[in-house]
Amino acid sequence: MKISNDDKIKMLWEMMRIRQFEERAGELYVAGIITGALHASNGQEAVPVGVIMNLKEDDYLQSSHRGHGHVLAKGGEFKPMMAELFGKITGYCKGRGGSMHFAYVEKNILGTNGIVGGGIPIAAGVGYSIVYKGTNQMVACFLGDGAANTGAFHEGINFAAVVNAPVLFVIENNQWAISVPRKWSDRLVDLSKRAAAYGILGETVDGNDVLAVYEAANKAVKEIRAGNGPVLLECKTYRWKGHHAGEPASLQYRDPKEVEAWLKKCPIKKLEKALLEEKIISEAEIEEMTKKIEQELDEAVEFAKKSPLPEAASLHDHLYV
Amino acid sequence: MKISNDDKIKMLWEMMRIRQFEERAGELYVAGIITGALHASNGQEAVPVGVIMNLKEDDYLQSSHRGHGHVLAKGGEFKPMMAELFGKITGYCKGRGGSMHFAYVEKNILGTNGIVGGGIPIAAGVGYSIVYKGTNQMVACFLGDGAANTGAFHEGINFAAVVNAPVLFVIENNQWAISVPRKWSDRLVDLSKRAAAYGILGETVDGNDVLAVYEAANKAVKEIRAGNGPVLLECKTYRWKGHHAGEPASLQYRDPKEVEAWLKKCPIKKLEKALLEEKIISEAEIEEMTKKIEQELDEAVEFAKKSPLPEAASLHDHLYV
Amino acid sequence: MRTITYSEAIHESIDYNMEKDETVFNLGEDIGVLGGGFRATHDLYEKYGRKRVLDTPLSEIAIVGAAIGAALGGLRPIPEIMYIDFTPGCMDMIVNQMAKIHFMFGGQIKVPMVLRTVCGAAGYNAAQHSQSMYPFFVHTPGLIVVTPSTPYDAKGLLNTSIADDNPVIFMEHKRLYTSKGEVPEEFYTIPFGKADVKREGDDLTIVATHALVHDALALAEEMEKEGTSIEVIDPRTLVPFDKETIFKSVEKTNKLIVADESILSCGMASEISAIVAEEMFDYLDKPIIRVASPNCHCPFSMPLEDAYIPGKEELKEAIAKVL
Amino acid sequence: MRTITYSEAIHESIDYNMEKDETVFNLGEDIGVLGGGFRATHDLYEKYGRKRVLDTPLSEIAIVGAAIGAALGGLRPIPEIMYIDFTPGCMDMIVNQMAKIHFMFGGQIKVPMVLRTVCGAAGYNAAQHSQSMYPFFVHTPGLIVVTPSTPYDAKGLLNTSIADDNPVIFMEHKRLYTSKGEVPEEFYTIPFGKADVKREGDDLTIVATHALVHDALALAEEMEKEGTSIEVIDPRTLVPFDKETIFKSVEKTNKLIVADESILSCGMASEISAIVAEEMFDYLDKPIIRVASPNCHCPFSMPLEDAYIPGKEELKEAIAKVL
Ligand SMILES: Cc1ncc(C[n+]2csc(CCOP(=O)(O)OP(=O)(O)O)c2C)c(N)n1
Ligand SMILES: Cc1ncc(C[n+]2csc(CCOP(=O)(O)OP(=O)(O)O)c2C)c(N)n1
Ligand SMILES: [Mg+2]
Ligand SMILES: [Mg+2]
Repeated sequence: MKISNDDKIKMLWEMMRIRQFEERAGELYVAGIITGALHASNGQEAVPVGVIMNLKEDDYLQSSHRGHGHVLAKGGEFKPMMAELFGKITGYCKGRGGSMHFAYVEKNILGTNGIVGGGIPIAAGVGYSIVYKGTNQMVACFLGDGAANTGAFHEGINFAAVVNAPVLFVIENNQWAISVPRKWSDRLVDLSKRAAAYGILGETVDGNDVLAVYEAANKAVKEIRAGNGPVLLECKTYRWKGHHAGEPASLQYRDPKEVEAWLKKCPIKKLEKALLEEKIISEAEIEEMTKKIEQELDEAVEFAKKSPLPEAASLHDHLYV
Repeated sequence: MKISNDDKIKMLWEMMRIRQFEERAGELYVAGIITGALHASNGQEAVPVGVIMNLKEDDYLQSSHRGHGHVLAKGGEFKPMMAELFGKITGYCKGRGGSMHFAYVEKNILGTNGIVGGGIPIAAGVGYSIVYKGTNQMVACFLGDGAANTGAFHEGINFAAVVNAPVLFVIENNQWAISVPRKWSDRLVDLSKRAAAYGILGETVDGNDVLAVYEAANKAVKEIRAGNGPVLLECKTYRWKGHHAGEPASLQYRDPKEVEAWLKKCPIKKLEKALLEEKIISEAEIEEMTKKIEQELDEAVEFAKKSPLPEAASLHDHLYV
Repeated sequence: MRTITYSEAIHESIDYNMEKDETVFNLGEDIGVLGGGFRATHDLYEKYGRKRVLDTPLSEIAIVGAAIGAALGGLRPIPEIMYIDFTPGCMDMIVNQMAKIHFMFGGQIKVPMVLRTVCGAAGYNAAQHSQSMYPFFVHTPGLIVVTPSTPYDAKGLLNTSIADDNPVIFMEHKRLYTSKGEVPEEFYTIPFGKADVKREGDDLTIVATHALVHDALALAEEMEKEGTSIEVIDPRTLVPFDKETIFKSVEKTNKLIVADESILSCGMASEISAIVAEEMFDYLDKPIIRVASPNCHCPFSMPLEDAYIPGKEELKEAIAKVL
Repeated sequence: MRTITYSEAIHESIDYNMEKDETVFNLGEDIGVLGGGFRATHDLYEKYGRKRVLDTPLSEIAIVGAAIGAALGGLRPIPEIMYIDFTPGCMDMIVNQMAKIHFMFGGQIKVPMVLRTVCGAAGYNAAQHSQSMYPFFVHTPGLIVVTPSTPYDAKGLLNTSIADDNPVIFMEHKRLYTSKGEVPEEFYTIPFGKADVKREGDDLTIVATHALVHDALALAEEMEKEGTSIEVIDPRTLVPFDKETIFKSVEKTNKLIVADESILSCGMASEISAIVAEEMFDYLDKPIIRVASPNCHCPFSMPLEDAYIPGKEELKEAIAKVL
C-alpha cells in the first residue's frame, strides 16, 4: 500500500505529540501538580495514530481508560486536555471528568471511560445511529486486551454485528491487564480470533509498526464503509510505564527483560528510522518537531495553571440538562 | 460408538419421562391448577438425556429456565417436582422456587435459573471447586441459543477455560429466544464456533438425535475428564410449544411450516423407530412404559395436591442460614 | 372521556412520538413481532419496521449500551428491559454510563433516552421476576425516575419523558397494565416533579406509588364511611421529587404513611419518610409508618406471594398505628 | 496493645482463615502478584499459590459467579471486586444469584462467601471510582452487609464474615486503609448486628459509618470542650442492623444525626432515619438530620471532590440544626 510522505510525517508528528504529552503528564503527576488516575500510553502510540489517520473528521471515537493517545490523534488539543488534568474549568469537561472521562464532543470524541469495556456497547449504539441516519460516518472503538474478557465486549460486538454497525473495534493488546498476564486472562494467541464468534472479520497486526497498523485499519475501514458491519482489529503492543502514573514501571509483576525487549521496539523510533533512511525527514526536522511540541506543551501547562478551578458551589452543575 | 441396548432403552425411557412430565404440567397449567412461569421442553428431550447419560451420580448439573428435562434426566423425581410446581412444602424448594428455581442438591442438581445465562459463570465456579478439591467430578451446564449472547456466557466460559474447569457447556439451540430468531441474535450458522474464542473444543450435533448427542457428549466428557478444561457442545433442536405455558404454540412469530417440519423430527419417535426396527423393544413395551409413567404422574399430581401449602407466617424462612 | 388501559396509554404515547419525531425508536427483547410482554409496543413493528422497533439479541448490556450510544449519535432511543429484574444485568450501563455521561463530560452532550421497564410482583413468578428495585435508580444521581399509577399519568408522563433531554427510567407496573382510566386522545404532558393529590382528606396523609395508590384510594373510600378522611398523594416521579405537595398535606393532617412496593430497607418509603422526618418534624403528631415489600425475596408459592405483596391489609395495619 | 493498619488487619484475617481452613480462597483482579490495590492480599500469593489467590480475567461477572459456584461446590470463596464502582457490572450475580439461591432453593444449600470491595471517594478519581452504593446491597434481602470503621472492627468482622454461612458483602473504605488502631494478635470475632458505641454522650446521638465515624469522633471531642456531649454509634453491620443500641441512645439524647457516605436519596442515612422516625418518634425532640454524599456524582476536580465528600463541616452544620 502506498502511503504518502506527508502522511508518514503526520504519523510521526502525531505519535510524538502523544509521547510527549504522556511524558509531560507523567512528570506533572510525579511532581504532585496533577492528581487522579492517569493511564499513560507510552509505547502504544502507533495504534491510535495508525487507526485514526484513516478516519474522517466527523467519524466518532470511543476510547478506553488509557485514552490520551486516542483523543490526541482524533484532534484533541493540548490546552483543554491539560486544563482538564488540572481540574480546571477550561478543560474539555470543565474539570468534572479528568483523564478517565476526556471527551471532546465537537470532534465526535465520545470520551475515555473509567469502566473497562464500558465503551464497547456504547460504540455499537453510535454505530447503529449511523445506520439509522444513513450517513457515511463510522466509529473507532479502542479497548485493551483485558477489556476483551468483559461481558460488555461480547454483547457490544455481537449487537454491532447483528445490526451491521460501522464500528472498528481495536484491541490494543499490551499483554497485561494491570498485573494479570494474558495467560491468566484467556487461552488464545491472537485475540482477533474472537471475531469469528460474531461472524465478522478479524485481524492481528504488529501494533508497534504504525504503517502496518495504518494498512490493516485502512482495509478494515473500507470493509466497514462498504456496509459490511464491524471489524475487529488486534494490535499487539506493550505498555512501557506502570499501569497508572502512580505505579512504578519496574513493579514486580513484569519481567524486566520483557519490558526491555519491548522498549527496543519503540514505534516512534521505528518510523523515524524508516523516514530518515528514506530521506523523507532529517534529524534536524525531528528535533524541531520535538521542540515545537515541547513549546506547545509548555503553553498548555501555563494555560492550565492559570485557568480557574471550579467553584465548590457549582458542584451540581451539569447533573441534569 | 457402541451403545448398549439397555442404555438405548434407558434413553427412550428418560425422554418419555420428560415428554410426559411436560405434557402433564402443561395441562395442569392450562386448567389453571398450577401457575407461574413454566417453560416446557417438549421436542428437546434428546439433549438432556443424551448428555446426562454420560454423567456420574456425583457430577453437577446447572440448568436454565427451560430446565424440567435437565432435572429429570439427572435424577429428579416426579413427586417433589410436581409438588414444587404446586407451590407445596413437599416440593424440592418447599414451594419457594417453582419451575424457574428447581434444585435438588442431594443429586447435585444446582438449579434451573430465571435469569437467562445466569447459571453459566456459576457452573464455571462449581468447576473450579472441582479443580480445587481434586475430585473426578464434572459439571454439565445447559443454556439456550439466546443465552449465548449474554455477557455471562462470555465471562463464564472464558473463566472456565482459563482455570481449566471441567464443565460441559451445552447450547440447546432451539433457534429462537422467545420471538427473536437467530438471524436477529447472531450472525453465525453454528454457535459452537464460539468455542474458538476461548481456546476450547466446540462441536455441533443434531439435537434431535439422542444417539448423536450421546456420542458427542461422550467424546466431550472424556476430554473434560482428561483435564483439558471445558468443551462447548451445540445441539440443534426446536421448541414445540409456546415460549412459556401461557403462550400458544401457534403464536404469529414462527412460521407454522417451520414448526411442522420440526414436529416431524421428534427425537422420541426417532429413537422408538430405531429400537423397534432393531427389535430392541416392542410396541407393547413402549405402551407399557407410557402407562407406567402416566401412573407415576398421576401419583405425583395426587401427592402434590394433597401436600400442604406453606404458611404465610413462614415467609422469611430460608432467607438467611 | 374515552377510557383505555395503562398498556394502551403507553402504546399511544410511543406511537404518537414515533410519528412526530423520526429520531424516536425502540429497542429490546421481543418488542417487535411479539409486541412486548404486556402489549405496549404491539403493532409498532408492523407500522414502523425493524429499524425503529428493533428486536435485539438477548443482551441487556447491549440494549442499554446501544441506546446510550444512539442517544449520543443524535437519536432518542426507548430501550426496553423486559423486567426490572434484568436491570442488574445491565446496571453498569445504567449507573456508570447513562446516568453519568452528561455530568462527567461537563455538559458537552445530552443522553436523551427513556428506559422502559416493568416492576411489581404478580402471577407467582418467584424471586427473579417480581422485584421493584427502582431505589437503585433513585440512589443514582443523574436519572429521572417515573412511576405512573394510572393510564392518564402513564401517557402524560411518557410524553414528557420522551421529550426530555435527560436519561429517564420509566417504571411500568405489572398489575396495572390492564387497569383502565380516562385518557384524552390528544397530546398532553405532565411535568416531572409534580405530585398528584389523588384524593383530598384531612386526618391522615398517605403517600403512595404505583399499585399502592389504588389500594390507598380504595381504603380511603372505605374509611371515609367510618368518618376518617384520608389524603392520598402520588408523587408520580421519584426523581425529581415533589416535597412541597407532601409537606403541605402533612401540615394539614400531621400524620403520614408512606406506601411503596420496593423493598423496605433503603427503599422509596424510607426515603420519603426521612425527608419528612428531617424537614417537617414539627408538624408531625405521630410516627411515620412505612408500607413496603418486606425485607425478603418474593417467594413462588401462592400464599407466600400473597403475604409478600403489600396492599390494603398492610395499609390498614399502618393506619391503626397512627389513628 | 500492638497497633496495625486497617489494611493489615484485613490481611491478617484472610491469612489466618486461609491457614486454618483449606477451603478458604481468594479470587479477583490483581489480588495475587500485585497483592491488591490496597495491599490487603499482599504476599498471600507467594504463601498459598495461585490456586488459593487466583488472579482472574477482567470479568466481574465471572468473579462473583465463579465464587457463587465455588461456594455451592463446598468452598468458602472470598471474591474481591476492586472498587464498588464495578459491582454494577456484576450486579445480577450479586442481586439475583448470590443473595437469592439459599432462599429460592428452600434452604437446600448455603452460599458461604465474602465479597470484599472498596468504597468511598478519595484522591480525585471522578464519578466512576468514588462511589459507595452499598445501599443496593442493603436493599437486596439475603445479604449480610458489613462496614468496619477501625482496624479492630475490620479484623473481627472479617473473621466473623468468613465463618458465616450466609453471603456477605464486606465493604472496605479507601480513606481508612492506612488508618491505625489497636488489634489483638489472636483470633477474635465480632458478632453481626451489634453496634458499637464509639463514644458515650448525653446531648445528641450521631450514628455514623466508616470514615464518618472518625469525623464524628473528632467533632465530638471538639464539642466536648464547648460543653456538648455527643454519643457516637457505629452500626458496624448494616444488615443485620442493630436498632436497639440506637434506640437506647435516642431515648437518652432525644436527638439524632445520621451520617453515611452513600448518596443521600435511598441511602443508608435515610434508612436509619426512617427506622427511628417510625419506632422512636415519641423520644425525638428534634428533626432527624442526615449527612450523606449529595445527590450528585463525584466530580474529578479537587475543590469539587472536597465539596462532595461529607465530613466534619457537614456534621457541624447538622449539629447546628438540632442544638
Ligand atoms: C470494569 C472494570 N474492572 C476493573 C477496572 C480496574 N482496571 C482499570 S484498568 C484495568 C486493566 C485493563 O486492562 P486492559 O483492558 O488490557 O487495558 P490496559 O490497562 O492494559 O491498557 C483494570 C483491571 C475497571 N476500571 N473497570
Ligand atoms: C437476563 C434475562 N433476560 C431476559 C429474560 C426473559 N427471557 C426468558 S427466556 C428468554 C429467551 C431465552 O432464549 P434461549 O436462551 O434461546 O432459551 P429458550 O427459551 O429458547 O429455551 C427471555 C428473553 C430473562 N429471563 N433473563
Ligand atoms: Mg492490557
Ligand atoms: Mg432458544
